[in-house]
Amino acid sequence: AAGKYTIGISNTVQGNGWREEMICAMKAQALASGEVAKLNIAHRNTDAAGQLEDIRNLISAKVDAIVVNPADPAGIKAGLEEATKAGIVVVAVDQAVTEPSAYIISNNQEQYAYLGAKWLFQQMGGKGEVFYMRGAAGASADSDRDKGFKKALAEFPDVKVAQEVFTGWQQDQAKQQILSFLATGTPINGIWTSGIDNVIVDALVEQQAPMVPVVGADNAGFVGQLNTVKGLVGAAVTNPGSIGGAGVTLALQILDGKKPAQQTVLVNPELWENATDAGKAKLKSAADPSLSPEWPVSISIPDWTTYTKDQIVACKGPGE
Amino acid sequence: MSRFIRNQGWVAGLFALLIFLFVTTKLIQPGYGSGDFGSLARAVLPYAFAVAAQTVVVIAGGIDLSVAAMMALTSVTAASMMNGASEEYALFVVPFVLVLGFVLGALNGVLIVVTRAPDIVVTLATLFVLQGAALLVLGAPGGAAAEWLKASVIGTVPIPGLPDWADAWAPKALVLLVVCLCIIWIPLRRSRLGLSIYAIGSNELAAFRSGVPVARTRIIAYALSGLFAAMGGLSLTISTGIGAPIPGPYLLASVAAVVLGGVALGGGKGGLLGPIIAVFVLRLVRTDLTLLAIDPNVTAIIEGLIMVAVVMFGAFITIRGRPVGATP
Amino acid sequence: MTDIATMPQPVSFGRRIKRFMADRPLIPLIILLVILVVILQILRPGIVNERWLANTAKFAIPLAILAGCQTMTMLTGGIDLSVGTVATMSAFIMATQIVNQDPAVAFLLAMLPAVLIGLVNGIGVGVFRVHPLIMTLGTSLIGTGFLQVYQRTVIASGAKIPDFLNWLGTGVTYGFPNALLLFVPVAVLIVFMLNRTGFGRLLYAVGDNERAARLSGVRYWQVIVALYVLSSLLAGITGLLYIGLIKAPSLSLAEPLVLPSVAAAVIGGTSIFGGRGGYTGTIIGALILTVLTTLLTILQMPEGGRRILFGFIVLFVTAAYLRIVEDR
Amino acid sequence: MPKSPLLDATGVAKNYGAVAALRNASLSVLPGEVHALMGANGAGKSTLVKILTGAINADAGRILIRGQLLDVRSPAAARRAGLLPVYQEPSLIPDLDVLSNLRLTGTPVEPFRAWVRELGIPNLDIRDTARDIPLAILRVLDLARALAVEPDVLLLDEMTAALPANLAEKVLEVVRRQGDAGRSVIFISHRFVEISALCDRATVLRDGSTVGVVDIEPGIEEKIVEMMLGTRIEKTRVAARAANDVAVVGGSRPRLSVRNLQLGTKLNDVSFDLANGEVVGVFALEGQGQDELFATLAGSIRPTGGTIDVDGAPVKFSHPSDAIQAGIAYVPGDRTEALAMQRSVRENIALPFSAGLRKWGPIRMRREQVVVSGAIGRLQIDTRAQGEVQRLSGGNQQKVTIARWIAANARTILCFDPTRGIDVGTKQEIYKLLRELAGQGKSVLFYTSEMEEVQRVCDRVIVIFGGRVVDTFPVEEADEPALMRAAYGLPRGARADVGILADVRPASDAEAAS
Ligand SMILES: Nc1ncnc2c1ncn2[C@@H]1O[C@H](COP(=O)(O)OP(=O)(O)OP(=O)(O)O)[C@@H](O)[C@H]1O
Ligand SMILES: Nc1ncnc2c1ncn2[C@@H]1O[C@H](COP(=O)(O)OP(=O)(O)OP(=O)(O)O)[C@@H](O)[C@H]1O
Ligand SMILES: [Mg+2]
Ligand SMILES: [Mg+2]
Repeated sequence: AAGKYTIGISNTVQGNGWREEMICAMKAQALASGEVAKLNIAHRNTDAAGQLEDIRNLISAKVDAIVVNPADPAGIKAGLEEATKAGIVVVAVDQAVTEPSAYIISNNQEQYAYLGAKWLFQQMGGKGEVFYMRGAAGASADSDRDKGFKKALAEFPDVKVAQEVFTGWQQDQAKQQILSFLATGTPINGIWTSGIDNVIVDALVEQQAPMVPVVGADNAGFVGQLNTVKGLVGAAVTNPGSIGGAGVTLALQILDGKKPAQQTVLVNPELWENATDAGKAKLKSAADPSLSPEWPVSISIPDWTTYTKDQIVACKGPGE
Repeated sequence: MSRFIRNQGWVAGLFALLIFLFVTTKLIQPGYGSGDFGSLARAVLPYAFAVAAQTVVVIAGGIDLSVAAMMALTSVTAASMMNGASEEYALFVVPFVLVLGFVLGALNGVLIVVTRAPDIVVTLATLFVLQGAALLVLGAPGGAAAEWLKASVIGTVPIPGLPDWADAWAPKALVLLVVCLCIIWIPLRRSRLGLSIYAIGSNELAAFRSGVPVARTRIIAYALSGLFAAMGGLSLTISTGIGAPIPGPYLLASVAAVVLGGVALGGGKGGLLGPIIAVFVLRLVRTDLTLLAIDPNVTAIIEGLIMVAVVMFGAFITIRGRPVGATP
Repeated sequence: MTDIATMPQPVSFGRRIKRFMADRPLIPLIILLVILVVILQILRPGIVNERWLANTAKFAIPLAILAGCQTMTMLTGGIDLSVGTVATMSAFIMATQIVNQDPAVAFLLAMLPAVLIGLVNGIGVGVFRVHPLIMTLGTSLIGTGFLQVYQRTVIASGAKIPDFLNWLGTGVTYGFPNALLLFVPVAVLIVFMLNRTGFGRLLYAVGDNERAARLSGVRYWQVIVALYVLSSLLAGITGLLYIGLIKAPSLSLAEPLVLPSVAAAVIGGTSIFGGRGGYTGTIIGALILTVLTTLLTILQMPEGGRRILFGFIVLFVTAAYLRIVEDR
Repeated sequence: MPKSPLLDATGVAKNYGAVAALRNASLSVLPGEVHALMGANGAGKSTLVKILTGAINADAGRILIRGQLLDVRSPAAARRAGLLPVYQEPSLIPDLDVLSNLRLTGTPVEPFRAWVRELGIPNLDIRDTARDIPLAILRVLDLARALAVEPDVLLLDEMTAALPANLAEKVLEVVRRQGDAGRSVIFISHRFVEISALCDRATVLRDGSTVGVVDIEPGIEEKIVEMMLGTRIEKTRVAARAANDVAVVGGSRPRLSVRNLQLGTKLNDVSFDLANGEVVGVFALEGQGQDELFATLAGSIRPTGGTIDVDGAPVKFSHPSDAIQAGIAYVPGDRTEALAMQRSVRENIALPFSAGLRKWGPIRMRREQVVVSGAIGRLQIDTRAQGEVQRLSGGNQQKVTIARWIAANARTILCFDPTRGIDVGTKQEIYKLLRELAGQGKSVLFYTSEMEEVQRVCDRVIVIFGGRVVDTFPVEEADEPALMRAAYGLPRGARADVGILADVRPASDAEAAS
């Protein structure tokens, strides 16, 4: 490739659609920018300590910039600091980090939960029981979202949490949980999910349970369901995996000497619902049945990514 | 001499592999130096403690599935205790957490002895219990670590009488690891207790008949495992500055390193040195894969292949090296 | 020489019951299961209905089949940690290949990695004598790597769940899940195989005393290779069933089933050291775990508390079962 | 005036589920006495030893040591009370070297070494791992370890069963001196020669109860047997046939023909024939290559040279299944090597039926049942605890290993010390069985550590020394002095100069040996 930079990438969750899309967006953006000679990707399942190891290895590999999806905002501070000291540009995507020298381009997780929950509670008429299906217990993204959910809940005093479960962001676990819950016969008025959404709709359909409003993420499968499943009212809150591509863009800008005005850029989520005609139209245009159902449909972020759909789907980086 | 080769041959081979990997690393990245070695030592730290924890119980004929969960619990406990506390308070936190690990480990042993259920079930159950406890201590990653603790793994140790360039290759993390392991392992290995641990792993009935207090020995083995795991948990808190309630990938890694290190799953055989070298090998392979910028999806394949290939090779030479006339 | 000890002792009622249960280890296990169901019904009156039963069966079936893989491999003193990866691979390949391929071709392609991984496992364990835990862990890493590489080639083509699998996975006929149509024959076959075929006998014999089996003319590697291929095939079929149930092909679809499958086999009375156990117990073990998961889902308590409770119940169930079955 | 007993156990009972291993056993041992504990297989001898030494806990019973009530709850407690056992199975930790094994039990090293030398093992390396040491030596080390701490009561459970004659002799000598030194020994053995040479009194167990205590005196043997078995048994001398009969039965071709067999340094140039209908004995001291010879013929090890012909056709075995295919079955001396201990008697016996790939399918249960129960009946296996072989007594386990090949109808059986640890009654049965098999045209290669067995069953004897066949005797000439001389590698006709072997019976002055 013609580029001049080597960019290191560190990610600590493997095997879920969102993270795979993020990696592909990074590759596609690196390729589309034409500025990157090589990507050096550390992509595996590990914890903050493991991510520190990866970051230090990337420092040893003498990359020019590191784009990192942090396992924890505070836990990798030492590694990021060392990277900056070594003259490496550090960009955190998806979540913030506490290291002040790092640049951050992040989805706003608290806002993500707040937006969806608020819409859901409005749909429920401001009262009733909600089934609260969280992510993985102990994960920082989950606790951020919990803050947003609780904030919305506080605004609707008549909405009660019927049941709170942790899906571990696992499809099978979530499905078993919803089925068990449905079998109890407890009436509910809405379901909030942390992105494990299409199996929930499946379960409602299979069990011929009364359809209640469901909030999920903009995963291709769920967006498709919002368009096609009869009687389903719901909303998809965007949480683009393509934020990874944006992170690469930001890193390249800094390397080229175009520092952004602020250290932190927040990409705010949008909410697409099928309760109104305008919302329906938006969902229709967003739907993309050709994508893997686990992939978020928002495969690009305006102003931040320049690759084409073919490029991200091909999932090839420079030199591949 | 031949006995040395029989007993230590595997460890020596592993060490040769490690040296080979260092040479390879230097070839891949000519700039690889003492600072990078320090990084390696820090990366090794939690794995090494996890593997030490696993080694003790495997030698005693058991297996501890709760190692990683124990590390998570001790890590969040330490991190939440030190959160907002004074630097001196950490002087109390460290021994407290170590004792906590020791006691919880002993509890594993007691449960195994009392319920008579297989080790694998009991520690699977305690895996959930410890994970749950970790979540109760800290619902999300957080907490803090004392600055002096964080500093204790950064930089190098000036060793009197050694030139500076040599000191640079003695990172604090490595020295800390060696000291912590040796303080426990060497006296243990020389004691009757150590022999008893090997004995119950080798043949429990024979050990019992030789007058070994089997139950007590098993409990102590698990307690030591808990202690090592607590060290691992502390090392996590020290290196990240936080505690995370979700266990890291230390369980399977510890089992893999134990086997790579020449400790028989089944008990009675092997030592601590082999597994520790195995941890270095595995971490260094990871470094090399990153330095080479190998496609991340392929790295999983390579790591799996290396694991299988090394163990197969070991099995192969034992099959070949069997003296003529021995019944297989 | 008259003494009370020589007279036929009156056997107490409690002892008689205990002995009765010890001879039929399934009964206490079923009783434990029923107790759990009763607790569930007390906590949430009305939950135990036809629909709940069907759902429980649906989720217990894939777990029970994978636990069957563990049972068979554990009988020989092994374990198969690659079942999760194998099931995931076949599910993912099926869902992605069905888009452009004939169903029969897609099916064959989906089962191909299962056969390969089983074969490699079998050769590693049976010929090279690699410890099964390491061997299957290694192949599962390798398999995951390949799956990720494969995944990148099919991002554009999307995925589809074949209607038949959908019907099998989620369908219910007269209140009975259709999955039973697959499971009942499989279970009968496994039980028959273990008890009434030469191959089944050999699994027990090899696990109990490999040398004795060898002296009786058994070729270890044949048994082991056949076993791991069979285990992998079952895992592959489970993957197809599971994708029909979950309907979301992900790269970690069946991984969460691995530890529970081991637990189900162990709770069901199969020894991880080989030579002892059977499949009927395993099935109940899988049901117990599934019911337990439900129980914990509907309990209103912090996640940490739930996990702690889960751990303790697993421990209690296993210990209670052992106590009842052991005639000591 | 009668001395007061050192150890006095009464009313000991132990149940395993439905099986009563001991009902009402009592045992009283005087200071300085060598006391035999006798009983048929499964009578409960080992169980009693385990109870006395804290390895298992009794359901009922009272144990007095020097008149004091003692509750031996663990092996460690028994040690403190001065009771030290040598169990029927080796007790060294397999993965530790001998020295560590000594440290583990707190055994002083120098006395141990002295005893080991005394017991006829001059060059033991105490850095050797126990796993690598042959079974017979391990047994001796167990004994030396017990002796080294100078226990008040030494309990020896079939100590000599797995020993070759030379080692057994040393053991007996040492044990007898224990009695002289004022220490008591409880001695379990199925060999009357040993009992009469060694013991002062005997306690006899039958079905878990003590049925009598007798003084050992000439002629008491019959009475003990009667008490042990409850009935009188015929002690017949099984008639071996003359060598020329064999040739008639077997035709001209030998069943098994071994020529110049070579295996590393263990076997040099071993040649012999085994005809159809013939029982050939193999006699050797410990470690002369007999283990390797049997393992080679059984297909367990590949020879490094030489040929094996079966029915005149050359064969090469690369796996025991090849040997089995050729109709050659191997019964190892160590039953733990041959049995799946957690499986039933039936499965153990039927195991070879499923071995081949072709036999992996459904089992014909009824046919199997018939064949298996035939074999069980033929060896009179006590099947009360048949659900798991490990619950059978040692002797009954041994029978299962033979029954397997009776059921499989093997044409040639390689028996490696098959009567090890088997009671007199059963021994007779086995001798008869082997002769019967020979009568049906089958052939048997029979290694034994007991010389008198040679004369009871064999047609011919080959003697192995240093991995070579040093002599072959027709049975008539195989008297014990001749065998022993050959076993030490001394040529025939050189008898005058070897005083050591004037009489192999330990009863006579073995002291003259040194
Ligand atoms: N763990 C056990 N479970 C069930 N039954 C047992 C167990 N151990 C021993 N028995 C039974 O107890 C009886 C006595 O066994 P023991 O081993 O004491 O016999 P023994 O007199 O030593 O016989 P041998 O001369 O054959 O060694 C036997 O019937 C045996 O089957
Ligand atoms: N499954 C079985 N159940 C009961 N007895 C059996 C079984 N299989 C074999 N036998 C018995 O074992 C003996 C040897 O049979 P086996 O089938 O091993 O002989 P074989 O010479 O190998 O025959 P083939 O070459 O036809 O397989 C026969 O006496 C037979 O009755
Ligand atoms: Mg016995
Ligand atoms: Mg015996």
